[in-house]
Amino acid sequence: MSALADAFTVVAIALGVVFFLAGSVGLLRFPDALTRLHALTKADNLGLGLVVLGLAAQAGSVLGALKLLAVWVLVLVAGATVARLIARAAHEPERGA
Amino acid sequence: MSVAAPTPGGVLLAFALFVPVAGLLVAMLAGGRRSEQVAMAVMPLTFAASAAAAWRVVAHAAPLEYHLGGWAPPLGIALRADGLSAIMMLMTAVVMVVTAVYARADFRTAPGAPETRGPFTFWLLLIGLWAAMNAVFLASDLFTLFVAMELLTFAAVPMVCLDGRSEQLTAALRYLLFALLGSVLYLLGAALLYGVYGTLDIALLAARMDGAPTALVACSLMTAGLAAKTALFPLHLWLPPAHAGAPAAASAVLSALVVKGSFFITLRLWFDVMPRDVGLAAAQILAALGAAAIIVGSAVALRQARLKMLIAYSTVAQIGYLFLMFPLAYSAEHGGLTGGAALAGGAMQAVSHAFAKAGMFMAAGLLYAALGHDRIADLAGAGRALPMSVIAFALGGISLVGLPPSGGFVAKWLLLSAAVESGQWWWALVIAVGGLLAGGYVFGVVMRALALPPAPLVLQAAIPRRREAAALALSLVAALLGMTALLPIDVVHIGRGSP
Amino acid sequence: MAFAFDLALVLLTVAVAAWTIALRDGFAAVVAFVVYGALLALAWVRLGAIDVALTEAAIGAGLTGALLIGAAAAVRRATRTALPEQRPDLGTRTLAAVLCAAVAGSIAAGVLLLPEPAPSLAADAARHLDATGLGNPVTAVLIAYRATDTLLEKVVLVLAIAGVWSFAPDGVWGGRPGPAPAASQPGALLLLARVLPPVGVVVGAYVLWAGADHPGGAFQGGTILAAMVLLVVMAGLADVPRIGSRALRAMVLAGPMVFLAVGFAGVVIADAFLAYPVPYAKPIILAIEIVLTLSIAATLALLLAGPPERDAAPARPGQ
Amino acid sequence: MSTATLFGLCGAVLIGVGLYGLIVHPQPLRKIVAFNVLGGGVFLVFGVIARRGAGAGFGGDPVPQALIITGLVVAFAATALAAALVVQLARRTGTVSIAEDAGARESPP
Repeated sequence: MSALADAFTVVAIALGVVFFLAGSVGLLRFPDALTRLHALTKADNLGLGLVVLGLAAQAGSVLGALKLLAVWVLVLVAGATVARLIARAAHEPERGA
Repeated sequence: MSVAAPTPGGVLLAFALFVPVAGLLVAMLAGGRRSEQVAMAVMPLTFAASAAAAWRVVAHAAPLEYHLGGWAPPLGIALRADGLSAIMMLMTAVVMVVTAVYARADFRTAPGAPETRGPFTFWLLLIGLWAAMNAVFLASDLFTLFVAMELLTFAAVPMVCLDGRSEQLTAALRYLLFALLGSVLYLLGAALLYGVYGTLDIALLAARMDGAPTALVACSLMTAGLAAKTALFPLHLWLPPAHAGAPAAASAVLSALVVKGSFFITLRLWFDVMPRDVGLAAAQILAALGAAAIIVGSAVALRQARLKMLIAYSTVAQIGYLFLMFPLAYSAEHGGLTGGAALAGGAMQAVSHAFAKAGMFMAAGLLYAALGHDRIADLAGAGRALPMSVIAFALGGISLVGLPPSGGFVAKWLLLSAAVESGQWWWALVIAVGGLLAGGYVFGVVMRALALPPAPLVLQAAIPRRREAAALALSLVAALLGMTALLPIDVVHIGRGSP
Repeated sequence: MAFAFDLALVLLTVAVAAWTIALRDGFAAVVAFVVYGALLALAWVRLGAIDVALTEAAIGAGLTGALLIGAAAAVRRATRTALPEQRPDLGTRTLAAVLCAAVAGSIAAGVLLLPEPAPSLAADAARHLDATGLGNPVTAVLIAYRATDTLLEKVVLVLAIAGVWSFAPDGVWGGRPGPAPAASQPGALLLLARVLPPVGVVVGAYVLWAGADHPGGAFQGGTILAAMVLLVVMAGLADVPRIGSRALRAMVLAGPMVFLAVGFAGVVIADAFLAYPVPYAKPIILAIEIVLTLSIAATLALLLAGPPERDAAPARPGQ
Repeated sequence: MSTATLFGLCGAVLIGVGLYGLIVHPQPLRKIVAFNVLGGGVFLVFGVIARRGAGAGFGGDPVPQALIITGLVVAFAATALAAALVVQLARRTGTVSIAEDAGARESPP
């Protein structure tokens, strides 16, 4: 059981890290703000989700796993909003603030 | 040495520190005219607490000790008042109260008038400054001293730009950056000392100090940080625009008191924390910087066209004297710094400069208000128009020059005799040259003010007699402070083990 | 393995710090600083100082970053002309670099020469924990053993607010900080500002409550609450109160006032200023912390909001 | 080398880097950022000292840890004060210089 959970954790986190890596490469290589956001949000949301999933298997309690899940949800909500704001700012560069 | 037990009457120290804190909070809540009223109510109380604590120290000839929260160091924090703290607390109390009397005309809120920026901020900061000064003089913990210095900085910096002009904002910003650099270096040193000795309490540190290399690094960092805050040459460039640009009442407390705060902590560090580990060479470096400050500050003061800038540069020079005491207090047989004439001279210099400089800045502010300018070249006739203010300036100047019976005279005489006794005659030379230069700039201004004006002076504003009296009172104290040398008690060395 | 991670973290932190200093663009430098703060928070976790890690993430990186980004944007808007960068010449820079290297070198030597075994007050702090009723020694230091520092630091915050306000131009005294809220905000922000605050308040309260026995406490909880306030203001759901408002001032001052009142009461009912009577220590400490948290939240939010800029009240102050 | 020592050396380097930025950057906002980098290094050194003092079942000496928390809050307040000054200065003068000649030559009452 624990060996299975460990294997699941390793696979999920490794996958998550791959997504983070791809997102970071996109951030560095894509030409403008909108495409960079595209790379970053997609990759990071999924990447963090996989990391959280992997860690949830190690949490040891349902409450612990739920806390991890809450972290992911909060990051998703905040990330989506921030991405929206950055996109808007990038779209109207002369608005000042 | 172990932790000293709390002494009876120690709670007075907590009152001296926290009564002004309470005043600050209530004044901010009250707002408007009531902020000023709260300040007026709290200042006599703080004066009483400070004076009572100082009296206890002097009368019993023993330090006061108080453990906050009942927790003894090293886990808890102690307040401690020795003779030096008592002197400094009294000095602050007197300057504060007189400043309040002087400042009421400038920062008055009429009954029923809405709250305005200047008065509200000024009274808040003034009480905050007092709390910070007392915290500096009483805290016996290096981190509490850090917080106290931050209090001091946060109260002092906005005072610089109370008038809200952009060049004042610039001066305030530069002051803030120097002060922050100073605090962070100080904090780093305190952290390293904790890492070596496991305590921040000054008495415990003194007992455990063994000259470990890390401790030496720590003390150097702290000294450098404190020097930046005290505006020791060559870190003095922030001071003249900040002190000269502030409103006169603010200039008075900034020049008289605030720089003494970080200097006092330097004294604590060198005389109390590391008394046996100071090399003479390190003390000589401090004195060399002090000497440079005296010469450069005085020379630049001589060339100033504006009265307030002249007074501010003279502060740079007078701070220099304070740092001369370190090598003069060195005793070879004791292998470190001891008290004696040098420490007494330094303390006298700090106190007499506080009174003299506050009086001079106040006088300069009144001259400015009456004449509409402070150009030294155009001061002719001021002696007739505002005799009390010009006398206040001159009496303060007498102390800066070091003529008897002023406090400055006794301070310089003690430092001179310590220099001669320890065979360090070159510092005596610096003291003498500094006195001559000070004479040059002080009497230059006084002569100018006493000259006959080319045309009759038209005053821009009437100056209330009470404000002139405030300036004169402080300068008079400075000019007569030397008489205290005749008193039979040696307050400076109360609470100090060795002579 | 763990050491390799630490080494990588250290190298990355140093690189980002150097980058923060080296960047030409001020705005980018601020962003780099936020990354630096986040890396430092990780370093605190590695050092086992979870309380500090929380504070660093919330205040060191989060609030300071937000503050600096806002300042950089405001400065960029306000400066009419791009100043010629008058960097000091090569000689000065070299001299500065040598000086800084010497300082860093002596500190490094100081760290390497720290005594073994290290002195510590951990045992002392543990021995007296019972008298405070707390389980988290860091909270015990902050609110009991060294409560004076914490009280004075609250006064520092109050003075900082007075100072920040005092930089305002004369005409707007008593008014509201920051620019007027924009008429329309994107829907996502509005949604977030409605959904997140209830969650944030719960988390903030939890962090405060947990602080008695576990990592957390008034600072960290207060910072979370401050962030929620700022989110609501950003979304335009509520405006910042006037600085002349007595309710606002009462909120800022309540924490330090209660703390100070307990301090004076200690002189009478316990045996010293800021001493707590032992049987009631924990309830008193919790009460102080709850009020402090609210005041810290208000204080931090106001420090971030800056001096008043608009809407000076014509009415009398303190209304 | 222990973890604590490694982070201690890191703190020393960060202090050097921050100090350099504080000295050479002409713009006040950059000086403020540099001050915060420097502060981060100082707190890290303090944190290493806390870590070395681990004992009595705690992962670190709680006294320095608490002092760091206080210090972080004070540093934030200082940054807020400095940033507000810079912004006001920029609004009133249109520049962000605190060079020597920009200092006050005038002497008000």
